[in-house]
Amino acid sequence: MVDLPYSEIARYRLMLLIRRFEETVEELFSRGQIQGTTHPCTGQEATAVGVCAALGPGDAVTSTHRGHGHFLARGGDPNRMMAELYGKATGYSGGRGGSQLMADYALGFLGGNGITGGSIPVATGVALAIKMQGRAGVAACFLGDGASNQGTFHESLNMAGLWKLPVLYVCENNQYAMSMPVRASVPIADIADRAAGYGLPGVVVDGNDVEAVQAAAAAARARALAGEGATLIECKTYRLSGHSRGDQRRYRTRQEEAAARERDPINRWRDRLFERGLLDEAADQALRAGVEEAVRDAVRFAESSPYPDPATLGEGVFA
Amino acid sequence: MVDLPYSEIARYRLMLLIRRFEETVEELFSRGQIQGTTHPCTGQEATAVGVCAALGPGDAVTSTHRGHGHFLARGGDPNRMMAELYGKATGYSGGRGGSQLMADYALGFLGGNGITGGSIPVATGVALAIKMQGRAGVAACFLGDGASNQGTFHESLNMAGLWKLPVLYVCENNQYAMSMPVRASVPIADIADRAAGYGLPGVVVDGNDVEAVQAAAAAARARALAGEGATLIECKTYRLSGHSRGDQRRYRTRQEEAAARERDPINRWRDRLFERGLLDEAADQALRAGVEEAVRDAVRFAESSPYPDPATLGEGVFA
Amino acid sequence: MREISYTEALREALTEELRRDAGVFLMGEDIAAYGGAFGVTRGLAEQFGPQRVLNTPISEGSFVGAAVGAALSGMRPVVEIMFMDFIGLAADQLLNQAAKLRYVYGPQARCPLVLRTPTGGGRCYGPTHSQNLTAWFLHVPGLRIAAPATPADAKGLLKTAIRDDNPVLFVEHKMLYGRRGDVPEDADFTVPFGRARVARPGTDITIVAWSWMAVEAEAAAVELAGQGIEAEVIDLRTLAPLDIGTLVESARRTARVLIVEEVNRTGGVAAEVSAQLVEQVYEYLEAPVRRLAAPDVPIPASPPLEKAMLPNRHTIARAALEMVQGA
Amino acid sequence: MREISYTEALREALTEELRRDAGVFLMGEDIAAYGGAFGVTRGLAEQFGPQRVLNTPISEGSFVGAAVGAALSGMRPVVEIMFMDFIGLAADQLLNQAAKLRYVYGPQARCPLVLRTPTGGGRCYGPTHSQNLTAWFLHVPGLRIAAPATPADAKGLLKTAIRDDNPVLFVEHKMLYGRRGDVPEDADFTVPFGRARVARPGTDITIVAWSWMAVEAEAAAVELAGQGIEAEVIDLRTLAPLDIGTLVESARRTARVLIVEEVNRTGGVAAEVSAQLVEQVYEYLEAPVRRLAAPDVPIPASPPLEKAMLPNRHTIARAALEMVQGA
Ligand SMILES: Cc1ncc(C[n+]2csc(CCOP(=O)(O)OP(=O)(O)O)c2C)c(N)n1
Ligand SMILES: Cc1ncc(C[n+]2csc(CCOP(=O)(O)OP(=O)(O)O)c2C)c(N)n1
Ligand SMILES: [Mg+2]
Ligand SMILES: [Mg+2]
Repeated sequence: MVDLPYSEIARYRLMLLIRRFEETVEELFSRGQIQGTTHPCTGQEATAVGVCAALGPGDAVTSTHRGHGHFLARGGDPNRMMAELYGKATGYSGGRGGSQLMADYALGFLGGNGITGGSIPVATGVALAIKMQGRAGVAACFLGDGASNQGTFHESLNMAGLWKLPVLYVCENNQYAMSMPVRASVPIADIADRAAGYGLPGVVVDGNDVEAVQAAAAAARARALAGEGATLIECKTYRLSGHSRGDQRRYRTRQEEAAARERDPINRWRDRLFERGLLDEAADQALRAGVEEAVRDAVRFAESSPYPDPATLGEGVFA
Repeated sequence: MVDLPYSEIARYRLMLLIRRFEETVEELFSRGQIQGTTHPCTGQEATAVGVCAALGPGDAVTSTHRGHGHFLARGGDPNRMMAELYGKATGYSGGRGGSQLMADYALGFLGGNGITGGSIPVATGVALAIKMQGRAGVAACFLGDGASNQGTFHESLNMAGLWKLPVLYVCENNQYAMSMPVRASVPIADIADRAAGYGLPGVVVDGNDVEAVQAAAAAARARALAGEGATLIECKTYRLSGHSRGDQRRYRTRQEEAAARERDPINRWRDRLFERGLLDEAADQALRAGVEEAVRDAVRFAESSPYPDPATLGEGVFA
Repeated sequence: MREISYTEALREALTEELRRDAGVFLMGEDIAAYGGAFGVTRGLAEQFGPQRVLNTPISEGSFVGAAVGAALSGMRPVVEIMFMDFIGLAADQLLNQAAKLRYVYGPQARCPLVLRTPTGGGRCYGPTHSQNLTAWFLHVPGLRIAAPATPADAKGLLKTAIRDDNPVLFVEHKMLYGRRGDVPEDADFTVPFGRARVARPGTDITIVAWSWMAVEAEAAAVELAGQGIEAEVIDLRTLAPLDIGTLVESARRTARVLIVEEVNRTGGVAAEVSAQLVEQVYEYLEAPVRRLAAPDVPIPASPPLEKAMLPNRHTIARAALEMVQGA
Repeated sequence: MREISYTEALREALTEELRRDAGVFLMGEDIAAYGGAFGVTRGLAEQFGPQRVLNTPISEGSFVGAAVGAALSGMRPVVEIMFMDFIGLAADQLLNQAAKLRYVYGPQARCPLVLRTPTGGGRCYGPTHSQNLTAWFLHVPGLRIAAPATPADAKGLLKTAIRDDNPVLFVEHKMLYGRRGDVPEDADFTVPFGRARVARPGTDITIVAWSWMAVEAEAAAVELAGQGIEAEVIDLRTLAPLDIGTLVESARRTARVLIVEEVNRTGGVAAEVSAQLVEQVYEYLEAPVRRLAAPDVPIPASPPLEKAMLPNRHTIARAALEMVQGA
């Protein structure tokens, strides 16, 4: 799916795709087309795309409960993703996983996670394997500001620090963990500063600037490939949507949200592309139409796909 | 038991008592008088005594698997401690807990812990209660260098940082977690530096200097009582004994141990007391004899105590 | 009495106990402004302040441990774990601290801690947001376990749990939150631990269930009555202590027992109930004790798969019918 | 064949598999120079280097999680948790990661992870160093569980576990480490999962046991033989999969079943075995299936209390005798 090697326009298109995908999913949920729950990453497109743009095909990515953007940025097929949300047999997990649990190992995308902080040790172990196998590669581990308070964060970064593992810990600080503002859950200004406790470099980056994210990730990746170990990259961003569907957002003001919308990462990238002469209105419209069409296709694909046969329920628990 | 308010001589006597208690316990184990296992704190007497000397009667102490010194320093009765090691009905836990699980809530000593890092959140919750109840008090939480790698360390210090809880996290860095040298389990020079990740002050202190430990603990306590929150105090010390009985100490050299013995905290304190004219040979001998006698008494008490009646096995699971 | 929902009943219990005892406080993720993922604590932070309705960071292992420490220090924490699926993170603190302290340290150690947690499927939340791991804690001496199925029991058992001096695991269910029922208004209304609820009396078969499955079993009994079969439905209400006496008495009368639960079949609560019943009423039984439970697979998100996985009134009625007719 | 100890048998299995497959590596606390708390991995770091016998920090939750990540990436980690008492710290990673990945993600996800752990009482290690929590994991679909009782099974099952593409919980026992027995030298000797071991054939009663209790049950059978009772002793060997077929066949012949385990009675493995047996052989039984287990208390350190807590050959023989005579 991805127009490798993530040209400026490709990154723009991916960000649009993620945005449109998430908006559509929210609509479908509120129309009752999709069951369960979902965590939209609206507003955080630049972190997903910036990091994935810095990765190579042999790298691995672990994601979170808010993982659609990570997956799309890594090349996930919107059709199979949407089908998974619908609980259809054609979904990435045949409908078993839903929003939080889809993966494509061929793409090096090892899946989201229903457990906040649950993927941090897993990514660390992936990096351990990469190192043991002598492969050139890194593990990119997305995690939230809230997840940085889990014990697994500490334990994993410690192991990465000890063993100089090739990991990029990408903390998407979107200012909230569900309803908890980061200032109420992390008593320091920058989560990146926690890296020092593990002998790792910690970097703060504007998470709404796709180029800045990409540059930080590329530098961290180069460092990891050179055998110098892991980096913690804190991407300051904002979750424009609610935590999950049904969130009344009583814990923050609409003004705050409006101010955050001014810093929308997609608009910022668009403006820069315009400035650089890489994009004009017509091209922008065409890209948007294309993305719109891709997401519509995904919905059509999902809706026309069959549900899994209940008779298969018991299959595949064991290898 | 404690000759409050921990005069210089009282501290010296306590350190001697701890040393003699631990040596005796090791002997008793090797003679098969005691079953189970034990973790001697030989060489770490100054941290236990220094911290407890800085505490007040309304404070609470949580300990570790290596907790005899903490308990004695807090005023624990050697008789009931020894009886507990023997598994006798007169022991602090009626024989149920053994070496790692004895407590005296009246003394504010909430017990050791069989789970490395297990008491860190408990102490944090004690401090939360103290704060909620508006009491003047602190929780002193002993933990090892190895325990500083547990997730509970991170999670607990984070809560303490957020809520400005009155806790003294006392990390006894005795250079080893069982066989793991601290440099192989912590990738930074000073564990105290981890405090910064939680907005807490981190202090390094010579853990073999009872006055230095006491001063650091007193300062941290004053800070906590003033509502300014927790402190992480790293006491650099050395575990002179093996990790537990049966430890061959294959992971370190005898030279290293000999060098460490040069820095024995008891000798250092003794020399200082001599310098200050607070102690002379005769007084020292008398103190040693007294301690010797106290430990012999404890053994006699334990040996002459009855075992718990097996018929009581099922009692007291619930309040 | 008036009809309120299970959620309102829980909130009422919390409100009354917060009011009654200054030692009671709530802690958990997003329980203040957000009111918890299922709204149980909505409005309580406004009413009692952020100290007594304390939002925690995402640190299940340690905020449960902190609750232990607070409980030991004279407080009565009521902790929420947002989904029981996450309880593995706090399992050590429950197992090795909360549950053991009293036994080891004696009366000096009092650990009045309640851990409330939503459980169960039926909402297509998928493999890590639908589990009910209560069976693990049945195997931990020193913990009490309540799992109310009605609004009245939700209120009465939660109040008992908060007043109890032991650690209590309090198991809620997502499908129950919205259900309404009569609940006493009396602030001293409590429901004792260790007494099962006979949800419906009957003579032909005993159906034992707990949590949401008690509701489904009652509905199954209605279906069965249409076919002339009178099923006695017993809702366990508390699993520790387990009211084996009521089950034994019923089993002796009906001579047939079907145990229903929503969780994975192997190693579930039903296994224990089955084993105890066989030990005690073997000679009275006309058929082997049967278990109806979920198959041994993670619970899938897809609606038809989730539906196929979980027992419901129809599969319960069918299983009961087979047992009665098979005799 | 030659006699070696259970510990040596485990070490031999590890050595052979480390040699056979470059993907195999060991991780855990103090497994290198120290050789693990019970010496199982002694000498392996010297032989295979510190990369393949990897000492970890004290971080059970995350080194088990790291093993999951390594397993997904083509390695075959064999992780040691020093005492099973600590497994609560890693419970979430086993439950929500290791056990579920295959079911959710399909064949692309392979998680060949072995988690070895010493269990059990008998050494006066007290409440937090003597537990066996295997029953929890019986309730987790997607995990295999082995619990060998003999040196030969220790070797053969560990090799099978390492070669298996699923996460395997491998339950050892402190009282077994020093026991000696014949163990095949053949590097391709393995013992399959899902087949119970008939430790001693008999006709009057079936005694089902696992881990250390299988040894005690065998000794009980010798005692019983002295009194003219021929007990069949079945060692489960693997709990998941559980070889119910062998149990059913035996129960049909003997008509009496006693299940023995060392763990707390309520919610143990025996409850599940009892429930399954009742479901399958009810009509053949002449007495209710009985369980002999530890009472529901934390395991105390004091020698006489610990002794009173744990079943042993004499209490097993007595329970079996009662069942046979009570008929
Ligand atoms: C162990 C665990 N605890 C709690 C939750 C519920 N939960 C899901 S997402 C979330 C907030 C996570 O915050 P953060 O890490 O900042 O990620 P974000 O949602 O902002 O992307 C919470 C509390 C969970 N899924 N797992
Ligand atoms: C959760 C847990 N993991 C492992 C152990 C085994 N263990 C007991 S003490 C110890 C070393 C602890 O090291 P440290 O924290 O430095 O304390 P020290 O022994 O040096 O006093 C280990 C690994 C345990 N008791 N609990
Ligand atoms: Mg966030
Ligand atoms: Mg240490």
